Amino acid sequence: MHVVWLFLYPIVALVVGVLFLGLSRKVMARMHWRYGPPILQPVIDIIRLFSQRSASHGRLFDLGIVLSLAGSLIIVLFLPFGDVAPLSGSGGLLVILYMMLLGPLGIALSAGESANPNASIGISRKLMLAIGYELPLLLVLLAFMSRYNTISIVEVVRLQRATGWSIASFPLVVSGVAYLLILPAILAIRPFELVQAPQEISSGPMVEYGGSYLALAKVQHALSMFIGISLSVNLLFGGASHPLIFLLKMLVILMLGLFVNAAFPRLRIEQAIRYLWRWPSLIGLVGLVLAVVIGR
Amino acid sequence: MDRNQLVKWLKAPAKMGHKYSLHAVYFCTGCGIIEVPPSITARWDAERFGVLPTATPRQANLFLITGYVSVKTLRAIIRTYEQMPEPKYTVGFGSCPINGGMYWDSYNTIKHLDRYIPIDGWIAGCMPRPEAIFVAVTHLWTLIDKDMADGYKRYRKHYAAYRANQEKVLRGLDWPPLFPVEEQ
Amino acid sequence: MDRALIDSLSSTFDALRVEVPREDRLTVQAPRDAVMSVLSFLKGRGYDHLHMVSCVDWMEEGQFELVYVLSAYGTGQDSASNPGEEIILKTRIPRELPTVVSSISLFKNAEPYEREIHELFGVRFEGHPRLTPLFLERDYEIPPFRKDFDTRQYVEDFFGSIPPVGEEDQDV
Amino acid sequence: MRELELYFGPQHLGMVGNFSITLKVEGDRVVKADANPGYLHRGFEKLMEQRSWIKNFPMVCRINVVEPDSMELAYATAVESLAGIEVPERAQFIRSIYLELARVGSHLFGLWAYSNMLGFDTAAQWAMYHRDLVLDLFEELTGGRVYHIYIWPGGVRRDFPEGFEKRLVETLHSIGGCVPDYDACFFDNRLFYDRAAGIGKITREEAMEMGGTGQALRATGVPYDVRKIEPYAAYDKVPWEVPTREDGDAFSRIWVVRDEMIESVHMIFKLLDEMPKGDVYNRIPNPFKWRIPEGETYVRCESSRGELGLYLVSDGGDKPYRVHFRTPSYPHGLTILEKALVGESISDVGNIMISLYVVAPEIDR
Amino acid sequence: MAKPSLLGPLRVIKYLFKKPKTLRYPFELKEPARRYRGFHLNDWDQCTGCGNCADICPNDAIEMVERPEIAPDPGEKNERPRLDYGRCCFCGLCVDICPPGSLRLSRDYFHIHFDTSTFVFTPRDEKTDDETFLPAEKYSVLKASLAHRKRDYQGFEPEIDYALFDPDRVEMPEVPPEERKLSFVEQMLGYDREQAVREAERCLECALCEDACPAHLKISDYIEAVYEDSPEDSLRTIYEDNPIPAICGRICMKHCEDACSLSIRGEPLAIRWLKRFVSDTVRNYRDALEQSPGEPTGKRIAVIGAGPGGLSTAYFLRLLGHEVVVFDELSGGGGMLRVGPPRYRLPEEAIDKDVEYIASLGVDFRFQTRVGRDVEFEELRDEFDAVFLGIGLTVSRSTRVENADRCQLALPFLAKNKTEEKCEVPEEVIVIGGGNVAMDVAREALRLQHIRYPGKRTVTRTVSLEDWDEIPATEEEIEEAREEGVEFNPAWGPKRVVLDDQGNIKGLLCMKVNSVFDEEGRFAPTFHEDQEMFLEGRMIIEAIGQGADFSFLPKEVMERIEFTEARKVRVNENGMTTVPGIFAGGDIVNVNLDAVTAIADAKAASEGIDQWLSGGEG
Repeated sequence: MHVVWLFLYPIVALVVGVLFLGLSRKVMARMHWRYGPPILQPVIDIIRLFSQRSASHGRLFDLGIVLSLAGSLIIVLFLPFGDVAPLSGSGGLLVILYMMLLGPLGIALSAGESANPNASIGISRKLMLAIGYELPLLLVLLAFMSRYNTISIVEVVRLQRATGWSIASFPLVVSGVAYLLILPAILAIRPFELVQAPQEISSGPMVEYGGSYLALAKVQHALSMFIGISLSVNLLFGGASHPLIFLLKMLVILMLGLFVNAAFPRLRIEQAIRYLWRWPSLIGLVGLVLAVVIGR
Repeated sequence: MDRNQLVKWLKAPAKMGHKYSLHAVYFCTGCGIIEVPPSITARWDAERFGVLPTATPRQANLFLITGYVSVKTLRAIIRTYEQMPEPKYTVGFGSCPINGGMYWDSYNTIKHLDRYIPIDGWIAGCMPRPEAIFVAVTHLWTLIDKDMADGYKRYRKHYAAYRANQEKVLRGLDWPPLFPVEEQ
Repeated sequence: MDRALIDSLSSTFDALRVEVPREDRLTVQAPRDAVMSVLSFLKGRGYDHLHMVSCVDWMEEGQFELVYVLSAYGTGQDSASNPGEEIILKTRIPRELPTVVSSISLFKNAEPYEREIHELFGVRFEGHPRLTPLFLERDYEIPPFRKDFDTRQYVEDFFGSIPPVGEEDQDV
Repeated sequence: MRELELYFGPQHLGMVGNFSITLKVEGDRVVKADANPGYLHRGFEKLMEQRSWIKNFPMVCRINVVEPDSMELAYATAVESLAGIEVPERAQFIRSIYLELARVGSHLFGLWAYSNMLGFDTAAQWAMYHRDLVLDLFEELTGGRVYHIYIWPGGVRRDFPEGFEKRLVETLHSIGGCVPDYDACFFDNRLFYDRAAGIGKITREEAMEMGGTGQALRATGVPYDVRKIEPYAAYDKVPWEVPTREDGDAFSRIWVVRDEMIESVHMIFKLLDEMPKGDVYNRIPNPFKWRIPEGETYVRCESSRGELGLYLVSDGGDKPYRVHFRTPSYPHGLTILEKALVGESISDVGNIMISLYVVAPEIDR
Repeated sequence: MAKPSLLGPLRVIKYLFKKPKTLRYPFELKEPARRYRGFHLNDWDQCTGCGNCADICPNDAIEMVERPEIAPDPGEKNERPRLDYGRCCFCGLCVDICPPGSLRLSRDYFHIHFDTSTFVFTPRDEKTDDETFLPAEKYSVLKASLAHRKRDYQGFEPEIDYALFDPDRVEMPEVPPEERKLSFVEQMLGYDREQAVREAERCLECALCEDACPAHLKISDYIEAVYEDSPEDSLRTIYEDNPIPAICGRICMKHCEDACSLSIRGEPLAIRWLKRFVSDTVRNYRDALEQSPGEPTGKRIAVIGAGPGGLSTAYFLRLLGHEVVVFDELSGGGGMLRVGPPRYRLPEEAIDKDVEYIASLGVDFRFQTRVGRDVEFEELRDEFDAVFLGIGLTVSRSTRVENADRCQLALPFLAKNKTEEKCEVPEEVIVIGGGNVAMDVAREALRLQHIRYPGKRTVTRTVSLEDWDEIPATEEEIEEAREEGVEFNPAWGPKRVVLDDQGNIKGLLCMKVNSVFDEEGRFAPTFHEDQEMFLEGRMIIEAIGQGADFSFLPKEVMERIEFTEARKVRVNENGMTTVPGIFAGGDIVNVNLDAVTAIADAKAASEGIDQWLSGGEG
């Protein structure tokens, strides 16, 4: 059973991620006063991209994207979906923290190979942004770890079932707010959609991606969306015992994210970093201190 | 089982993908671009047809050549076209690429675009309305269904001739041939 | 139009032909050498807005005519100039040896205009920092805006010589 | 730091129009910007020398696709002044209404371009939707969505169709009803302020030195507007204000655009109230035999992007001898843009360009 | 502006729950505006093939192509505009210039195709998709994308108030009816220079008139010359085809103006008046024309009749160097034009001006010389190398109703009025006939009455078989006659001339006409015998047509000359009759019975004579 889940789970994550992509396009369209594409449009896009010929720019170019995708897939395995978490025992939050860097790094590796100035600008933005949100994320995760006294995310979820959602419990609410503040950056939505920034740097790292590379990048994007939302549900909103309830919670988070996405333009990278290192980090630090002081 | 039937079935999803996911290069080649923003935004909403503008040619499979093409733009167009991954479709938008249009006697615009890159469909009008873009999209769907949208194949087949014409207009192309050009 | 301006123009410079075709319009015909000094004189009088630099090819007379259109922004304190008035300054230069001093030092926005005239008419502007091509990709034997460049003929000869591709399998 | 050469355009999602800027960047900063126009050069002025006076009317509007109408007006006025044709009073009012409508449409397009550039799709989509409503009005009035060919020497080409005034007012009210939404979501958006304030700053002196007009100049506090200083059509028949701002940055320019749009709508209402009855067209001479007496003229008008000038020479023949358009984007896109980009971040290249409202086809012509 | 805010923008959320504003093509279709400028429509029945659209097109997108399946009406061409949508910019200039208003723009705008050749086609109202765009089987998959050319889907249409051409002609100054009916003063005063230039400017140069003109004058050229303000050039152009401009400029039947494309929705260009303007303005033809007779050839030609045909033949032959002698029984040139048209339409000075110029080229005029009386026809045949018969129709016909012998005939009446002693007229006059001659007679009679009985009530009535819709006189003649006070009684046929006891004419008894022509269009009037009407009148003039007088011809010649079914002299394309050496032209040959057709005949005949004399086939 366990082994089956190991293979099934990433697929579920992928499906959910892609559906979320479709849904987000639909919801955005509504706020734009239009109908938007069919919900399955991203699936069609990905199929189309896989069937197109694509030019490679070298081995690292191929490898990087796979690496990034692998990173995301591994994270997925650590995240409980409802009650199920294929790799629940080991690592947990720390693994996630590390693996979350793998995505940007892989893309950076790959895109760096394409020698397109837009791509290199995009990479630098991506890495800076990753560094930008890693710091508050670390603070948040540390607060959770010290509060719940565990590094396993499954444990966190289990404990919340006893104590209520951590977002509703003091002092974790502070860290929770900090997490929500960096969530747009993790999801790479506006105002932090500055890695792709099609109007500025022609979709940045992806500028040379075509065909199956782009398809993989899209898949990776869908997965990272899943990861970001799933992590917040697990950490802040108590996870769920039933996958459907879990999905519902994810949906709510997604909607909140989309509202923000629809309401703001994108920031410049230095403004983004300044923001991330100021308010979320500050709040995260306060949250950590409170968690350490008030906690056991 | 019939072998052809099998091939057809296997190809069906890809074909479906090509049809319903036409991502257009966003390239304002001429004045026709003025009708593209309305058609991709709230009033007409081309995304319902799966048509989206993309930032780079690598991600696109549809090239809307919007309006007249000056010599300088032709270079960029060929560049862009060659960067697009196959299969790719081109649609000439407005009168000017068909036969010169308004600028039939201008020294600096291309008269027949299909002599430089292959075109799968033309939209008449000056300007064509957004609805015409949608009809062009459905037209392209039909062509893809019937395997008639074969511009990229023609480009391969006649690459030498295309390249010769391109070189004639743009003295010296500063990039190597996309496909090997055999001596004829 | 300010009478005093007209008087001081003609008293300061010789060989100027000043006309007032309309109430709010002044046409000044100056010799080539005087253009810069007239321009700077006018700028000093508050005409600080250079609308455009244009060029007319009077082929039959063998001359190019450079046209500077000036008016005032009307923000200067001391200037009595009215922003609704325009001064058209014209000068004729021979068609064979078309050179003239660049007016960039007085008006920064003259730069692209002069570049354009250089490209499309072949007039040289002395002291212009970059007379590189602005619009055109191809070289033309005659600068295309000259009257002796026949664009219809050119189109027929040049674009007409490009063959269609793949005629034989048009019947897809 | 390493200097990098970066091509912004012509194929670029942030580029409106076929235009390109060659940037020298150090890290994120632009060290030098070279505007590279010519992708849309058709040799308009040469082509116009080959066509008779009337045949140039379908031609002139195509110089600028975003707002073709001011081009029509400039050419029609120049032809009228050379040929001595009178324009009926009602036609003058219709021209003003039409031009203001075009200004609203053009500014909405600019708003689309600008907010799209900032990645702010929502306002962009709304603006484009509203522009389409304006285009519907144009379609009803002139028969074309984009190229109207409506202003004609001697007046306008057709009178208002039946019930047009009512629909005009209704449409403008429905657009005006969304102004609070635009304000809340875009103009008063904190992040819009963060992105635009202080960006692409040009001082009043710089703007004047480099031939700036329109929003580029008005955003520095100079109330310079051809409609006021040399009124044409019916602009002197109704009261209206020239909106200005002091800072000279992208933020001020976009706000000037917003205020202008609202002012234009108000002006249309006033003009509609004052509009007289009567003819709208004085018949022009037979187009096949129409000669215009020898002479030259320079006319100017206020397009949505700044001052538009036209220098027109006739040698007494049936065609213009020389046509030269002074388009507003020309100094904005070639001189001011190159200056304003230096020292800015690459993220703001498109931002600055669109805030200056550079429209490529009217640079290249 | 309010303070920038972070929460305000979240207002967008409210639109999540509102209905989107998108028009969902193809489910929600938006009708294009009423004036939409889409693809072209062309009503082939109205289109005259004038080609103005092709001329005004700024993009060379319109080409006139010949459509052999069309049988053009007179004054039209069988060419129709063909559009190239690879060029067209949908500006609608072609619509605004189209004189018949047949070319319109529809509200259709879809044409999407992979084959560029489909973008060139000929618009037509009743065209269906199948015949226009789908040339071969293989295209049938694409029918949807060519949804095109719906009928009655008109968009931008021509409006005469905004047309690019001027539908109203420059008013011709004329003597008002109250004044002119009191004397024989010339009615039309003629254009002055400025008016002529303004009128000439209206010409669209489509040259439909040149095809319609029997003599194929280069009308647009001489109009252009008038516009350029050089009447001399214009006169030179006219004289290439027409040597009697002063005459034609007054009384030409102006087939050209009927064909004029401006006439379809407006008033035709005043081609005739402009010709008159040219001939009046140029004082000295010789200096203006700088013509001289060609090298003498030694051949001699006799022209019988100095009417338009005779004058023209003489002129053309003289220019070729032949020696020409013109015989006419009248005292001056002009032939029937000297007799027929009243002075207020064609003063003799105008005729003499043209005749004198031709005489000055060396043509020998022998007036008051009637062939058959003063000189024998056989003598002419011996003395001259060729003979041209331009004798015209000189004998008035009679109705031959009871007591018709008491009536006067039109031609003698008119002829006498040309002399100093005018005809005596009573206070009530009846004119039988509905043609132009009848109008002339009636209007002359009316003038004579006014001169003779000043201040008294006088009546002039006309009776014609034809009803208003088929009355043969030109509209303007009728209009002018009515202005002057002539009464009309159309669709009444004369039955009997009623005499009083003294044997003087008392009036005319008429009967109602049922129909004038039979089914085959032949003249065969039928009457309602029971409906009668009595018109009072002391004098009745019959003006119902004329016949030719061939009595001067010797019998053997007369026998050899063949006639057509319409009782006209049969000539070949060179104007030669069935007797070698005898040529003919004018009213005895053609059915138009007007001056310009006579000129056309004369031109053909003079070329034929020249060819025949130089040994070619006649």
